[in-house]
Amino acid sequence: MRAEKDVTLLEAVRAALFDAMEDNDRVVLLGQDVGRLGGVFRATEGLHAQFPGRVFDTPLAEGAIVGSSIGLAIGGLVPVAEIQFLGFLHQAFHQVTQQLARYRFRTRGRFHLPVTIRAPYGGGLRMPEFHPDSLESQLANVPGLKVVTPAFAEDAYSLLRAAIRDPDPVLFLEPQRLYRSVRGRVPHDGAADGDFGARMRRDGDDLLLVSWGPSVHACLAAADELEERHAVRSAVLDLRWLSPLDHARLHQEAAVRRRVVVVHEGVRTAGLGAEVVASLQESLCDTISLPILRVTAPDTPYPPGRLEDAFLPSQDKIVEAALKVMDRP
Amino acid sequence: MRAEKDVTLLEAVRAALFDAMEDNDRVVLLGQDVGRLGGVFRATEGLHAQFPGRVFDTPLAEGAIVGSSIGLAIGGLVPVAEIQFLGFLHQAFHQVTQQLARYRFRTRGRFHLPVTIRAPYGGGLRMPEFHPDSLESQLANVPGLKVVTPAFAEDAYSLLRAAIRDPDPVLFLEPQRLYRSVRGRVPHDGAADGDFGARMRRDGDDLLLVSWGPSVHACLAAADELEERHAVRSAVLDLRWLSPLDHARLHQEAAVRRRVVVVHEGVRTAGLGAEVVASLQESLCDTISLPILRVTAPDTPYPPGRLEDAFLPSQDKIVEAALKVMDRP
Amino acid sequence: MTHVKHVTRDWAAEWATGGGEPLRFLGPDGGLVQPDLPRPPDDLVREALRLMLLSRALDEKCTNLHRQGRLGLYAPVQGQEAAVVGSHLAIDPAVDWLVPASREQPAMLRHGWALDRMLASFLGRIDAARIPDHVRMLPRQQSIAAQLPHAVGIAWATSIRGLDGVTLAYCGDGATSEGDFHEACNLAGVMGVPLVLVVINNQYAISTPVSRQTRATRLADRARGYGFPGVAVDGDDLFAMYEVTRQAVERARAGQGPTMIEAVTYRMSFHNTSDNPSLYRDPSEVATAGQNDPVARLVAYATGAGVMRPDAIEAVEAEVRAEVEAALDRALSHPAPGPEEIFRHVFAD
Amino acid sequence: MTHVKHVTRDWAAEWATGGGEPLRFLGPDGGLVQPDLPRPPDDLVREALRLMLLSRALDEKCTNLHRQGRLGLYAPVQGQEAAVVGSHLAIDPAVDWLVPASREQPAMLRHGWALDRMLASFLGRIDAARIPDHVRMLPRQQSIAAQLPHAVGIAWATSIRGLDGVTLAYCGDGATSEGDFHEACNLAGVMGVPLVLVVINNQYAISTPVSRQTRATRLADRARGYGFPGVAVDGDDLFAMYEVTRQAVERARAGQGPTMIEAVTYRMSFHNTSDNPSLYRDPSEVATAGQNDPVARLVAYATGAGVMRPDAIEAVEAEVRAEVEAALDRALSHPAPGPEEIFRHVFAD
Ligand SMILES: Cc1ncc(C[n+]2csc(CCOP(=O)(O)OP(=O)(O)O)c2C)c(N)n1
Ligand SMILES: Cc1ncc(C[n+]2csc(CCOP(=O)(O)OP(=O)(O)O)c2C)c(N)n1
Ligand SMILES: [Mg+2]
Ligand SMILES: [Mg+2]
Repeated sequence: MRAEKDVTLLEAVRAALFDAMEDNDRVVLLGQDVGRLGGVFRATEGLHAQFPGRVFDTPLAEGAIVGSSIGLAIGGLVPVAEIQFLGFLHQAFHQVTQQLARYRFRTRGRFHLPVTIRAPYGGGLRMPEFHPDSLESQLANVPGLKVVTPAFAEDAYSLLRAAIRDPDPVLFLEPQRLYRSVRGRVPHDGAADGDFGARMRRDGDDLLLVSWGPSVHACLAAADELEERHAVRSAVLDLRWLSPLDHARLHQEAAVRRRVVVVHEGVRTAGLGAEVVASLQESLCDTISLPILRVTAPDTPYPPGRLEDAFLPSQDKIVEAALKVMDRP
Repeated sequence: MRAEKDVTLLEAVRAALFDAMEDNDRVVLLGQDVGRLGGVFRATEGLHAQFPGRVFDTPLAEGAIVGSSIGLAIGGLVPVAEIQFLGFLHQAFHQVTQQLARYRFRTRGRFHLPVTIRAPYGGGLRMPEFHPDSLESQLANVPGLKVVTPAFAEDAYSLLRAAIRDPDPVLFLEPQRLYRSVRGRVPHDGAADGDFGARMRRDGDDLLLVSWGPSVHACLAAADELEERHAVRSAVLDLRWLSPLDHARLHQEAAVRRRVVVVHEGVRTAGLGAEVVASLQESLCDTISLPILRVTAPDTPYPPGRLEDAFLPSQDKIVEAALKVMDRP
Repeated sequence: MTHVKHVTRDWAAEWATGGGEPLRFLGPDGGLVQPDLPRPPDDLVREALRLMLLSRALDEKCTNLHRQGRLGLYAPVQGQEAAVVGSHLAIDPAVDWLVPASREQPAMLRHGWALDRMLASFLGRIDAARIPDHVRMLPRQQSIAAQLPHAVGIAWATSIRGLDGVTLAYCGDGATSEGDFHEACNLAGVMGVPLVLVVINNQYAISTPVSRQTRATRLADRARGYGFPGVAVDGDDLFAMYEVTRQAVERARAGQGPTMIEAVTYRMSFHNTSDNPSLYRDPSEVATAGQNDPVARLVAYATGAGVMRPDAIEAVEAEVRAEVEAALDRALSHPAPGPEEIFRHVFAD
Repeated sequence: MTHVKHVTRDWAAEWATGGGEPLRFLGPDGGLVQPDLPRPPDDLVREALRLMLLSRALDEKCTNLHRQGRLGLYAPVQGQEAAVVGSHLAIDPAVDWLVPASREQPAMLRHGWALDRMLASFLGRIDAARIPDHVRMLPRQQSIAAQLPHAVGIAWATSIRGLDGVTLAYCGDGATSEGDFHEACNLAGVMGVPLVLVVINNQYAISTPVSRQTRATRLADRARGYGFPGVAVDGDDLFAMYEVTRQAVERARAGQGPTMIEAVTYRMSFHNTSDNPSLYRDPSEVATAGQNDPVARLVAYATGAGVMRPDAIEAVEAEVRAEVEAALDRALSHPAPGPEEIFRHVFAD
C-alpha cells in the first residue's frame, strides 16, 4: 500500500490501518463485525486474513469495546477499536469520559492510553436514528481526549496514522457520507508530516467558512456558488482536529478575512460552532466583523432519512448566511 | 410542608418531593439508596416511610434507573429518579440521549415522558473524581431534554415542582455544595408561578455576570467585591433553565448593561458559556461591548479535592475578568 | 381477562434439570415428538399459519421495494416466524404490552398496529405510522437492547399500579451482550415484575455467530443469575414456543415474576437489505438450517394432522399477498411528511 | 515462573454440583472443617495474618485521621481481610496484574505499592502516590465496576502477546449490577482470557443489601451464563479463599480461561467515613456477622494449631502499627501538590 494511489476515503482508512499494522505489530483491531465481514462499511476488509490473530470481532457491547481497549493499551498493545456508528458511543460514554480520557491524569503519567476509537458518523445516507448523529461537541467537552475528523481521503490516511501513533486517546470520526464519494491520493509515506492543525481548503479574501468533516464539502460547494453567483470569494478552513482546537490557525485566517461563518452538522445549542465563535470574539473582536453566524442542524433529534435534507446544513443555508455577513461593515 | 418555611436547599428538595408525591399519587421515586437511607445526602429522607410502595431502592445500575424510568412513565407513572452523582449519568448516557430525549419525537407524540432525573453535581466539597463533574453543556447539546439547576432554596423547591409537573423529561441538577449552605423560604403554594426562565439575582448597571447553579454565588460575592473595591456595579443573571435557554431574558439584560462575563464550573471548551457568548454576539453585536469573557474551569479533568480551588471559577478570577471587560469601550 | 389455570407440566423447571437441549414439541417433519401432549387447538394452528405466511409475504414485498429503491433498509423475519408468532399468541393485546426489538413484524401486527401503518413507517410516512393510542406497544428499537429497561419499567408500573397486564419483550442473541440486557434482567428479578423476555437466538448478530457472542452454552442459563426461570425452546417449533410462553405469561400474571425464554432459531436471510451474508457464512450451514424452516414445519403439521388442506393453505397465501398489496396502496396514499415535521414533537406544544 | 500442577480436588466443579453453600475449609472457631485437606503452610498463615493485621491498623489510623479532618473519605476493609488477602496470596506480583476496586488495601500493598505511597494518595499527595513503573497494578477505581473491562483488556493483551501473567480483579456485590460487569465477564469468556474475578460480596452496596441488589441466590451463578466456572467461597475463610483462587490462577495460566469467585463476607464497618450504617442495618445483624470476623478466625487457627503464640501475634500487631506510623510520617513529608499540577498529565508533553 506504500505506493501513492488514487483511493476513496474508505480505502484510505483501510490503507492507514494496513500500514499501521505492518509498521507496528502491537497494533490490533477490535470491534463489532470488523473481522470476517470487514466491518459494515468494509473499512477493515481483508485485514482479518492479512493479520491473523490481530483483528477481533467482539460481542455487541460498546462499553466492553472501549473498556477492554483501555486494558489492551495498559497491557502493552496499541488498540484501534471501531464503534459501528458514533451514535452508539453513548453506550460506552462512561468508559470514554471517566476512563479513557483520564488514566494519564489519574495515574500521574504511570499509564497512558494510545487508543484510537474509529467511528462512522454524519448524515446524508438516509440512515435510521443514532446512525447519523454528530457528537463532536460533547467529545470536545471532555478534557483528555483528542478528536479528529477527515474530510478528504488524504487526511483519512494521514490523520488516522497520526491518531494511531498518538500516545493519547484519539476519537477518529469518519464521515460516512464521504466514504465512497471523495477520492484522493494516499501519501507515499505513512509518516506524513503536518498531521496536526487546521487546513485551508479553498482560498478567498472576502469571507472565511469554518467547518470540519462532511460539512467541509457543503462549504466548498457554497463557496463556488458564492463566487460564481455573488462575486463573493470565500476561503474554507477545515479544522480537522476538533480537540484540541487549532485556535492559532483559526484566528489567523479569520483576522485576514474578517467575516466568518461556522458550519456543522451537529445541533446548534452547545454545538462546537459556539466554541469557535466564543474563541474568535474573545481574541479578535476588534479585528473581525461580527456577528459570526452559525449554520447548523436545528435543536431537534435527527429525523428519519426522508427529512434529513431539511435538517442538515445545506449549501443554500450556507450561502444565505454568507450573504448576511457580507452585508456587515 | 405547605406552610412557608425557612429551609436549606436540601430541605427544599425534600419538601418539593414530598408535596409532589402528596399532590399526585402517580409520582414515584427510585434510585440507589434513596429508600431506607434516604439518599447519600438525605434528600429523600423519610419519604420511604411516608409513601409506602412509592420509593424504591434500585440495584447499582444507572442505565436501568433511567431506562426503567422511561418504562414507568409509559406505564402511567411519574418517576423521579435520582442518579447518585451527576458524573455517573454517563453510565446511562445512551438511555438519556437516545431514549429519554427522543420518545416523543420518535413516536410522533404517542408516548411522552414526564420523567425527572435528579442529580447532585458541582465542586467545592473535596469529592473524589466524577462526583463533582459538571456536564450541563453535554446535556444542553441533546435536543428533547430540558435541563434546570437551582442556586437557591426557593428555586430548588419551585423548579423541582415544575420539573416533575413537566410533561417532558427534565434533568434537575442539584448543586451539592449549596445543599446545606444556602437557606430560603419554601413558597406556600407548590404551584408557584414563574418557574420558567432566567432570574436577576442582583442589580447593577455596569456589567452583567451570567451564571447558573453553584457559580451564581461566586458571582454574587464577586459583584460585592467589585462594587466595594472598584465601584463597578454588576448585575447577576441566574439562567436556571440551561435548556432550553432563556435567550430573550439573557439578551434583554445584556443589552442594558453592554458588558458581559459568563461564569461556569464546567470546563471551558464547548462549555455552555460558549453558547451564551455565541447567542449574544449573534443578536447584539452592535449593542454590547465585546469581547464577552468566560470564567470557567480549565480544560483538564476535575482534580483531586486538594486542588479544586485552583480548578473552580473563583471570586478572584471573576473580578479579574470583570475589570478586563470594564476596560473596554 | 381470564385466569384459567392450565394444569400441565412445568416446562421451565423440566428444562432446567435437563441436558440443555431446547424443548421441542413439533419435529422438523411436522410430527409431534412429545406424545403425551394434548393436540394443539386447530384454531391456533390456523391463526399462527396465517400470521407466519403474512410475515413471509411482507418480507418478500419489502425486500422487492427496497431493491426498487422505494423503501429504506428492511430487516426480514424469515426463519424466525414460529418464535415470534408462537410467543405472541400467548398474550392478550387488550391488556398486555408488547416491546419489540426490530424484527418482530407479525407480533406488532397481531398486537394492533395495522399493516398499512407499519408499511407507512418503512416508507418514512412517520405521522401515518403513529402507533394508535389504544395499542400497548413500543415502536421498533434501533439501539440494540435499549428497549429492555423500558420493558422492565412498563411491567414494573403495571405491578405498582396493581394492573393486570404482562409485558412481552423481545431481543436478539447479540443484544444479550449489552449492559442494558443485564441491568434490565437484574432489575426485573429484584422487582419481580410481570415480564416475559423472549431472546430470539437466530445464531447471528450481523456477521457475528453466537459462538463469538458468548461462551455460554445456552443464553437461557443467564436467567439463573437473575433469580428467575430461564428455558431454551426450539424456536422453529410453534407449539413449544406457544406453550412455554403461555406458562411464563401465567406465572407473570400470578405475580410470580419474570421468565426468560431463549428461542433457538436461525436467521434464514440477510441481516438487512444492505447485508451480504455470503461473506461470512457457509452455504452448507444455510442449507442445513433451511430444513428447519418453521413455516414448512407448521404446514407439514397442518396438512399431516388434517387441520388444513394444501389448497386451503395456498388460498391463505394468496390472501395475505393481496392484503399486503392493499395495505401498501393505503400506506402510499398517506401524505409524505413535510420539512416542518422535524420541529414537531420535540416537546409538548 | 513455575507451573507446578497441584493435584487436588476441583473445588469450582464440586461447588457447581453442590447446594449453593459457599465453600468453607476453616470454621468460625478456627478449626478446619474439611478433614481430608493438607495442613495449610505455616508461612502462609503468618504472611496472611500480618497483612490482615496491617490492614486493620491502617483502617483504624485512616478513620482517626479522617475524624481529625486530616484525611478525606476513607473506605475500610474491616471484615473483608480474608477475602482480599487470601485471594491475593495466590498470585505472583512479579508477573500477575492486580485490578482493585476500592477496598482492597492489603492486596495493593502486597502487590508492591508502598504503604507511604498509599497513604500519600489518601492524603492527596498525588505525585508521591504514583504507582511505580514496575508495579503491575491499576489504581483504585471510583466508578463502580468500570475497572472490569480494563482487567479483561489487560488479561487479553497478555494472551495476545503470549505472556505469562494472570489478571486478578476485584469488584463488590453492588458492582455486579452494572452493565460493565456483564460486558466484561462476557468478553472475558468469549476471548478465554487469563482472568480471575473475585466478587467481594460484603452484603451491602452502601445501604442496599444484596437481597435488593439481585434476586439471584448466589452471584457465582452468573458465571455459567458466561461459559466459565463460578464458585462461591466463605470469604472469611482465608484457606478456602486462597486455595480456590490458587486453582483459578492455575487454570488461567494454563490457558483455560477465566473464573469467577464470589467471596461471601460482611462489611463490618461503615461504607466509608461519611456513612452511618445504623440508619439501615440492625445492630443484631452486625453482632451476628461480627462472630465471623476473619481476623479473629485466623488468629484462633494460628494459636490453636500452634502456628503462632498469642504473644507473637501481639508483637505483630505492635509492629504493623509502628509501620503505619512510620509510613504516615514519610507520606506527610512528601510535598503537597501545587495548583500547577492540574495542568500536568492531561496529554503527553
Ligand atoms: C447499541 C447498538 N450497537 C450496534 C448496533 C448496530 N447493529 C444493528 S443490528 C446489530 C446486530 C443485532 O443482533 P441481534 O441482537 O442478534 O439481533 P438480530 O439482528 O439477529 O435480530 C448491530 C450490531 C446497534 N443498532 N445498536
Ligand atoms: C457508577 C457508580 N455509581 C454509583 C456510585 C456511588 N457508589 C460508591 S460506592 C457504591 C456502592 C458499591 O457497592 P459494592 O460494589 O458492593 O462495593 P462495596 O462498597 O461494598 O465495597 C456506590 C453506589 C459510584 N461510585 N459509581
Ligand atoms: Mg441475532
Ligand atoms: Mg458491597
